[in-house]
Amino acid sequence: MTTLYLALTLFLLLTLAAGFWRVRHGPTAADRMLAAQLFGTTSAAILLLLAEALELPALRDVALVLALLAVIAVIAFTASVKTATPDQDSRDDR
Amino acid sequence: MISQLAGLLGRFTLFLGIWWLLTDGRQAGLMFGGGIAAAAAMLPLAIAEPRDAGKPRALLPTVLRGLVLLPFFLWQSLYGGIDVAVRALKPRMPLAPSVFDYRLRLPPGPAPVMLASLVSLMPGTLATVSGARLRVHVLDATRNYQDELELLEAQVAWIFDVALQAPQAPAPNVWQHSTEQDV
Amino acid sequence: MIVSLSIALLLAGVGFFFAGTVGLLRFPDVYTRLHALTKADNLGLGLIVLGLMLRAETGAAAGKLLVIWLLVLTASGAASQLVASWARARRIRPWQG
Amino acid sequence: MAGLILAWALDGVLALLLLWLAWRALSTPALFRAVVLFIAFGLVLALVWARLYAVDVALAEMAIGAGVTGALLLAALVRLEPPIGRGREHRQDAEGDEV
Repeated sequence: MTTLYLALTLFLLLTLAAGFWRVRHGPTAADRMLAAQLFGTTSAAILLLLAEALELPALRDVALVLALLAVIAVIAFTASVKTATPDQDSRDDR
Repeated sequence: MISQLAGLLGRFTLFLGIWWLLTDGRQAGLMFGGGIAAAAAMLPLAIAEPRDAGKPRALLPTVLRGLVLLPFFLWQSLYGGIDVAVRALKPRMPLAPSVFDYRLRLPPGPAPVMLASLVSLMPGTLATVSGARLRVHVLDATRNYQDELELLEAQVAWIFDVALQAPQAPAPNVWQHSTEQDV
Repeated sequence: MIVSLSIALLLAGVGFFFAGTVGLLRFPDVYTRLHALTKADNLGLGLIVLGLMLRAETGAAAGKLLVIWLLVLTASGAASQLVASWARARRIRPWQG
Repeated sequence: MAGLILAWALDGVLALLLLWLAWRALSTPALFRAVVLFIAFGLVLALVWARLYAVDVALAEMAIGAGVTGALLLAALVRLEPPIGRGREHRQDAEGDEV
């Protein structure tokens, strides 16, 4: 069973790494932020699987904190709408 | 007075339940948690504005009604996930996105935001609140989404215990395609 | 029986994570990518949570797993609305065929 | 045996990912990308702590590194002239094709 958990963790880690392609290629800042959101959800799943694989139930609390805090970065990011002027040509933001 | 007491008890139960979950059901800290939960339950009494006193916001009934409908939402989100996963994995990637406005019958407040979150879990739709409307981005423009949206809206109204109003302005046509103007 | 059901749920969950990442990489614009993230990834996490809940030691542990999932659902529902509004405020037009 | 190989593979991927992210976050000229990479770095570092059985450190790293510091850096970036998506980030993004 532990082997299965480790294998699934490894696979999730690889899909997380693949998400960096989106951080690199954008094209808009929102796309890069989306990739960060993907990392948050995937990390939560990885932590839950690690909690079983390593028999460390306390890792679930880490996942809980992650679930609470991962969204804060997105909120801070979108708060830029109010301070920055609306950008007509945001497509060039690459 | 009675409703205030009921609200107090409801919040206390809710917070104690959260404490129980967070401490993995251990008995040791339960006294401490009980005190914290009681203090947190009384907090709204201390900071509530006077005009709210007439109709206290019933938190627990809303949460319970939400839990009643939770299985349905989760079941629908299963379809949503399968739908988008199939679209992503098919080599041809069948996408025909479109944007339209849905006139809300819900009063402003938390309910429309909840509706938009739920709509985003349903198959093929993604919503944001913009004033008295919901701006809905769909993956498959050939499908009609109106019935699903109306059903969801009625369910959210039930969860929040609010009445649905008639949609505002020239309303027989609930649909208005707006892909050209500002999206 | 419970074990194989749990394994099936875990595998399905990881599969949806894979599909979500594929969607994030392949879909043509920010709105369609949001579709992929909010639906596929949350479902993937949900299935993993269900699979682990079947093997949880206590009821409270299972409840905590469920709470984690509901929190992630709520958070990503809010985040997807925020990102979509941000993109709209920046006049990013949706991709159309 | 298979479990051992898997554990090694997992540790290897984690370590490589962490180093690569640290390098990218430091060397990326576009500030917004650097911040996103830093948030991702915090997440992966928290996973590394978790893998090392250091649950408390993982908890702190998750909360402070990935959550709060990322948000603070984004807020600081917004306050810098010019705002995200224009001028500096914009130009550098267009010029330097590297991440």
